[in-house]
Amino acid sequence: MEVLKYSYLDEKIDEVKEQGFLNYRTSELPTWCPGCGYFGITHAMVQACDALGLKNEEICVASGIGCAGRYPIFMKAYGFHTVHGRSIPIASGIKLARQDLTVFAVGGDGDILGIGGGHLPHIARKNIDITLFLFDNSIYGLTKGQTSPTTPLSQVTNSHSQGNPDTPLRPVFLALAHGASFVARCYAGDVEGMKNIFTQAISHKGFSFLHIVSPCVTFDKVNITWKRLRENFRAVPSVHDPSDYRAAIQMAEDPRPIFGLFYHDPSRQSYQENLRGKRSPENSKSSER
Amino acid sequence: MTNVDIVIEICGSAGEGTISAGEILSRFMSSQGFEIMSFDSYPSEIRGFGKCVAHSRISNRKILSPGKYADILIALKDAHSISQLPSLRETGIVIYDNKPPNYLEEDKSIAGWIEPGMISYGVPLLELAQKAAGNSRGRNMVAIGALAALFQIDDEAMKASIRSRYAKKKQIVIDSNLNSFQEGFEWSKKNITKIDPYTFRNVRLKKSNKSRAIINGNQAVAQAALDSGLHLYAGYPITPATKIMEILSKELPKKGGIMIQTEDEIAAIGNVVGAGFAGKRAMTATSGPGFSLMTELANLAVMAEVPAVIINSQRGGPSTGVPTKTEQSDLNIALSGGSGDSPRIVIAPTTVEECYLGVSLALYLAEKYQTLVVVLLDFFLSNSIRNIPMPEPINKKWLKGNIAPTKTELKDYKRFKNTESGISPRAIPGTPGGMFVTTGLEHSEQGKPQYDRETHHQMTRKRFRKIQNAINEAPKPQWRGPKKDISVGVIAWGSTAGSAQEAVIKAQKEGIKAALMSSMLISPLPADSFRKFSKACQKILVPELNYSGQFANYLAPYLNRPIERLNMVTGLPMSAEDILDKIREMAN
Amino acid sequence: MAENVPCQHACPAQTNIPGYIRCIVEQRYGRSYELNRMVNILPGVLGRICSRPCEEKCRHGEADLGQPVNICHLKRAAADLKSPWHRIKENLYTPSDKKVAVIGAGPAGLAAAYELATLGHKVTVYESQERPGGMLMYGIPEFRLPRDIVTLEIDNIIRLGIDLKLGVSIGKDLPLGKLMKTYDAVIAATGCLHSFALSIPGEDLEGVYSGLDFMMRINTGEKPAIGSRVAVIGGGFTAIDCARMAIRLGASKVSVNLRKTEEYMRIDAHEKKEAKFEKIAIYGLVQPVRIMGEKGSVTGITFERTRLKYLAEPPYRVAVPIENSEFTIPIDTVIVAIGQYPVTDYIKPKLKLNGKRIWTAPDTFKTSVKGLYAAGDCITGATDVISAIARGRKAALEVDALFVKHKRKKTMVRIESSEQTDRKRSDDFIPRSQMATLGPRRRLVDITKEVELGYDAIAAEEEAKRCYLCYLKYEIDVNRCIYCFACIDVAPRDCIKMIKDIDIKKDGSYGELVETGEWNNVVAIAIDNKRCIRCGQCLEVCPVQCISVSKVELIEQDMER
Amino acid sequence: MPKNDHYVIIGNGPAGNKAADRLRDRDKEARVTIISDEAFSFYYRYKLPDFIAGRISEDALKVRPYTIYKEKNIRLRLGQRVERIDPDEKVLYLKHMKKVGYTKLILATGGSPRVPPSFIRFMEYFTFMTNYNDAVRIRPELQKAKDIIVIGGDLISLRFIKMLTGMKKNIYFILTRNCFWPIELTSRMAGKISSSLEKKGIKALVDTPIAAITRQKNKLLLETGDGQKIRADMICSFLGLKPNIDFIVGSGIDTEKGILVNEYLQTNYADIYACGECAQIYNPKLKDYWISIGSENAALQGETAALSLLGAHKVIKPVPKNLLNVGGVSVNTSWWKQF
Repeated sequence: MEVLKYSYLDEKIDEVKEQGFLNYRTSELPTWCPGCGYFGITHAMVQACDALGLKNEEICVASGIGCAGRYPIFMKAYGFHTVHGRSIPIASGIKLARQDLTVFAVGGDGDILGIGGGHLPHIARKNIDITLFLFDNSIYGLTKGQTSPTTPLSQVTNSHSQGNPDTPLRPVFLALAHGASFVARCYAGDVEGMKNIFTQAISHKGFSFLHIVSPCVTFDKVNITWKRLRENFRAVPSVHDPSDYRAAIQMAEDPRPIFGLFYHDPSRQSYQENLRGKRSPENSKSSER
Repeated sequence: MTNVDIVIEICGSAGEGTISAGEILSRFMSSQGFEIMSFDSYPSEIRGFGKCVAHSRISNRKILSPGKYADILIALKDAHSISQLPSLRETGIVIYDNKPPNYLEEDKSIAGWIEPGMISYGVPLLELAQKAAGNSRGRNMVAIGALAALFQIDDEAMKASIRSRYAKKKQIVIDSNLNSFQEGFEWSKKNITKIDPYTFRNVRLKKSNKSRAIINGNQAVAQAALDSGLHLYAGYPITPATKIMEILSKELPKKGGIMIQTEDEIAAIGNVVGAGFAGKRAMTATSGPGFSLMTELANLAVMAEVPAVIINSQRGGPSTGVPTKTEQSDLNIALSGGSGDSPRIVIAPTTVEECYLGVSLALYLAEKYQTLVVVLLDFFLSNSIRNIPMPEPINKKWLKGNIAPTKTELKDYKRFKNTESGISPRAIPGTPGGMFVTTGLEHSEQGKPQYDRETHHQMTRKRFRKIQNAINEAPKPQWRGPKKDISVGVIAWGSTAGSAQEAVIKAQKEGIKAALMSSMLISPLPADSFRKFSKACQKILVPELNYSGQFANYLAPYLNRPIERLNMVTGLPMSAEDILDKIREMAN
Repeated sequence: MAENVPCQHACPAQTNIPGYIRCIVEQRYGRSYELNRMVNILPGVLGRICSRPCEEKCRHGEADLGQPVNICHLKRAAADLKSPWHRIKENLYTPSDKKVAVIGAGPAGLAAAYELATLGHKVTVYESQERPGGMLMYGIPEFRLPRDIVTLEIDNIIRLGIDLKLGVSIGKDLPLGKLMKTYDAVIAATGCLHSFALSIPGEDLEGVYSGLDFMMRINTGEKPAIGSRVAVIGGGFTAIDCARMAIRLGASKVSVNLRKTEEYMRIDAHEKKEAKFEKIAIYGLVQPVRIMGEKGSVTGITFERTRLKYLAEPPYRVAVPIENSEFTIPIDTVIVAIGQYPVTDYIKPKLKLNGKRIWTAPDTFKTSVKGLYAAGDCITGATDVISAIARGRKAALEVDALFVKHKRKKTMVRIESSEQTDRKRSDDFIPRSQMATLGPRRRLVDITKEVELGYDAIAAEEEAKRCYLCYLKYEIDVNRCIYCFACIDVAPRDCIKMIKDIDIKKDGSYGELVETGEWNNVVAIAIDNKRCIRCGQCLEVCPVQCISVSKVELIEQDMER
Repeated sequence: MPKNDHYVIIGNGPAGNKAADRLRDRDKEARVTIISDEAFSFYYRYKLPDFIAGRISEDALKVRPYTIYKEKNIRLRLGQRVERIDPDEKVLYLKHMKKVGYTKLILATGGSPRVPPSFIRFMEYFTFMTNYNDAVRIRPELQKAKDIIVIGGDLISLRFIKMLTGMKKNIYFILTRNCFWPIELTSRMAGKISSSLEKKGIKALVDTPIAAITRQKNKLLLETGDGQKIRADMICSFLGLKPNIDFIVGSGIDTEKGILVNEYLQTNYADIYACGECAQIYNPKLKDYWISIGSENAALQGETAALSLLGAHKVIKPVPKNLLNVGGVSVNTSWWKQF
């Protein structure tokens, strides 16, 4: 009888070991609810780091509070689990202090769009070279299911038992409006796609905004669920030109979950470049807006 | 040769150049070899009708306090000046515009309020300004010119000073200012008969002033930051700290640093904490309302053991309060603002010199002790221009404070190792093998969130313990006056210390055995020194510019004795006279 | 594979157990029967008397998982419930000119004959008894195995053109040498017909029977005389059969006496339960010392107490008598059923033996005599029917390989992807359905009446639904997995693991999954198919649908050369 | 001995408690833990009938208060069931997915109600009363019941009957000789018992086989082998106890009827001991394996096991015959011979 057991797994294990993304994890097991989309995001992030060959010690991750805020604890890098809503300023501080570091800001929807919402326009217009991972599960998870800035209208939550009365924010639209130079939306279940976008985002010189849609498996069983995301998932059309701002805006207005790279302006100078005296309005498309 | 000690106040509306006139005067006088102490008080409105007062004390001897009463009041705006009159000495001099464009009612003209014993000189400020430059803007220069004429100030030297002040401006600006000055000077010389005793002529001055700097507290702060290797300044404009940002905006990039103006104070401290985490020196400056916003992230710096320096130039509070008045009412929030048991180092310079020293110390202590350092200035100290000796070069040790982990320590790296001193070696991002997570959650030695009672207890102790050693690194508290049998011991902090010193000296002259104790380092408190002082005193007085006696309250448990308080919240610096009165009262 | 489908691996014939159980759920009883028949020519028989090594290994019987599936009962259900017009499916090969003789029409011999016949060879079976079936016909009591079932299934074998010569005893009626010359190959499947004796004083007394002898006498229509107090010595199937038969023959007190303890009895729990139900006492830690008698018949038996002794190499326990611990109990009949050994004296010249058993070269079934093969109990000692069938079949394939010069069949693994899990989690909580049995009194009324009454379609389906279908292999696609633990969270037991590696054993096969709790070592989240109970929960919750199900079956394929 | 020794005792009965006390007396440092799947404290089992009758309170059942365990520093894990023993790894697996390690283990699991194979098919109709939980459960049922059938013949059943007569119940007693496990009553003894019971107005049937039991409305109908039909509200089974060894079989610890131990009460593992009703001891003097019943024996064995465990190598001896007068018949409660 032929031995057939884990041969598939065995190959995969070797493959995974070769890939080396494990080097970007800490020994701590993530504490998110099983099935949480954040696992997917995390997985794609370490894979992107691996793909780019980043050195652990040269990665700094600043996060806020909330489920997403726990992220740095699970990533082998210099991590800073900060206070609610402030991952962007802290990440910018790190980047401003240390041009040589790769800096991630990580936060949830409440973190980045709610309490820390004021920082988003400014990081976008300043174009400081950090990568912002917005883990958007459209709910306040760690405080047990209250309405967040992206909770769909009329969804029943623990803070709005009669349904959410607030119109949700549109993060991608916002980022585009604020002038972010790299804007993408990802789907937490699509590791390959995320990895691809993350790699581009991290390489982008300037602020990259990554809106990552993830279900909250514990507090939203109705609206943004794995099943619904899987079924409605649409990729950005292949004909879309990421440098086309107007097309990006149009897509961002589309209520359907479109995932992919919306907008990328590689020519825009980062804050640091601007500081270095390369200020020239002609170079920047954003000045047109 | 005579001695001089003259307080000049220029009072006008915002936008009339009141402050710049005061500045020009102070700088010039300082450059002439006078000791100066000047500060401005201005409204939060930029234009319009807010009252501005440029206050300068000019003397050939050491100045310890701004002086309670003005000797000379230049009234650029009558309405404001009337309200400023109470601060004029009974025998003071008022220079006013005697040809305003409109007729003023009796009670709306300063001249109508001048008390008997005061001297008033009317100068057609507006008319002369318009004559000199075609507009009203030069009124301040006209007034300065008049001043120079009246009190025998070297006009040529002053013109040179004005020229250099506006050196970077267009020629027309320089010319209009100079012309205005000239008009005022000449008109006054020609038309006014001097009947007062004040003069700046024939004053005994120190030989050389070359190694001296004429700076205010904010400038001292900025300079200290530049000299201490500041890499990042993040700030949001707020009176009275904005000046620091403005200076650093210009100077920091030259040194390879970055000044970033953020969207709010939260982002500012965020940037600072981020940069601190990244291993660079960073600071922000703000005032009470901004500091309130910062407390959360300031607390994070404490918990996460990240260096961060906040300069808080205090103003009247609470809330937006009195933005352009001085007060010492942020002590409580500086000491313990934020949630939880949040130990931090608090430094309160008492003079402009100490502003320089204090900030360089702050940056060092923050880096070494990996925590939040708050430098408490106040409106007065920030804006008080002093002529100070060039500061000593910063202690080299202070330029490099971080204790990096050794290779052995990196093998099993515990970022928050509970060492004997409480200081854990800190790996800077980029250090291979030193990866760690720091968090605002209570954490284990490795930095992993951990909430058990033992950890929280030990880590809280560690955070308190580690800053204790700062007492030995900061300058010793100053004890001025007799060492024993003190009848009234004054303990003062921040800018009030100068006035207190003056008061104590005056009291001693009156035969009262008074002494002063002040410390730049407020937290951790050099309690031993204070206790020693307290033991030598029959009575203890703590004068401070707040209503609740924050420092006295802070001190009370350390001294464990009754403390007399002198609390004033007038928006003005504490004057020596006020303290002296209290000392007298207590001595009897 | 072995650990993935433990029942199939435990089965000496490697019956596709999940496969045929699944067919029962689908009510395809005929298909179910045929799946059995591929490797086991007597499903109806085995469905009654199999020793059920599979059930011991059934994953459903693992700790915390309840009781094993009644695999054997289901086998019988398939045989019982299939259509009477059921079509038998045979894979027939081109006829050859080779002739093979099989000695013995017991399970091993029949299996070998059947296999050779389908492969196209001319087969003659010599049987010394009057009826074919060997122990099925003569050893096993009828209340466990109705004879019509045996006859029917044997007929199905003989129908293939097998020449069955009954009443011919090789060595006595026909010398082996002649057979060897006439046939291209001879397979000896003569079983174990000699009983071991206790070798203690008193064994020759009247009222002392050997177990096999006792059963054969009954099955040939005799009624051996027994007293009211019967002591059976030994703990195997024969011992229990004898004990149960003794009860039926009117004994009032029957005990089964073991040297070790019940734990070490080599029978399945079901038999033990039935025996106890029939009030048969099982005594452990006793060893007979002598049989007492008066006037030539048994009056009592003296035992001594034993204790268990642990032997390290191989890890095993033996019973050691305790000194001075003899005691005697009064007894009328003693049945000694401590094992059997084969008859080999018909073979001349003498064969190489393995103890009392025929020696065969490993895995080839070749004896030391050229052209003579041996299979079944005569090479292994008395075992069970399913083992005998498996060995008979393998021996036949060896013989075939001799003719064809290569192996014609090979075992392959077929992997089919499957969309569904074919089962619900709630099925895991169905209790094991007991098979209805005759009441105790009716058992005594007609002693040949089958005790077990079989399953009806509903009971069979319920029981079949319990099967975890271990042939389904659940696998997580590492490339698509997001390591979210959702599957681990819903797992019914520790079947899904965060692993850092797989042990690779010395022989190159895969060992245990190496678990880790350190995130930076979690190479993969993997389903441990050894622990997996195929409940399908993980499949349901996986957010990225990276869990696949595939059906892994062992199939026999023709080997092309 | 290292200070981190952990002595674990499974079973909170007389044997377990005695063993725990003794271990604690002799070794002040070690951890001593009693694990019991019963949630109730150590109690007098023989008082259960009185408790069911409502004559005594719950507190009167208790042998000793919980505070004693604290004083003695004995960890009491109640309501926790040991599922599996791994004697090689020295780990116990508890039902609630917990592992407990030990350095020495004493098994004092006692017995559980025994149902002879011939009665298994009637099990669903039987009510058992062997532990506190059973007692609490049947207490209200029993208050309501009028006609009660008692099957068995062990000591506690006689006490139970005594209790029932006090409650003015209609009692049928089916004395089943071979159920006084592990020995059989002789017919003389059985006869004596039944006659003494009948004097008290109890209908006693000796060795009557049961043909069928069926449920009819609220009543249970019992048909005997000789055609009698008895209607009852409850059928209480007292068919003796069998050692609680189900979770031990297959672990590597030798068992037969009970846990096989030597005269030091040591199992085939040097660090595992067994005592009380679950232990099957070979006694050279009696030339046989024995299983004891009764709390006195259990306590004695508990003590012996503890001492042996601590290295004293104390040999267990049969206690002097302890005769109980039950219904006029002397019954030996010390050592029951197996056959």
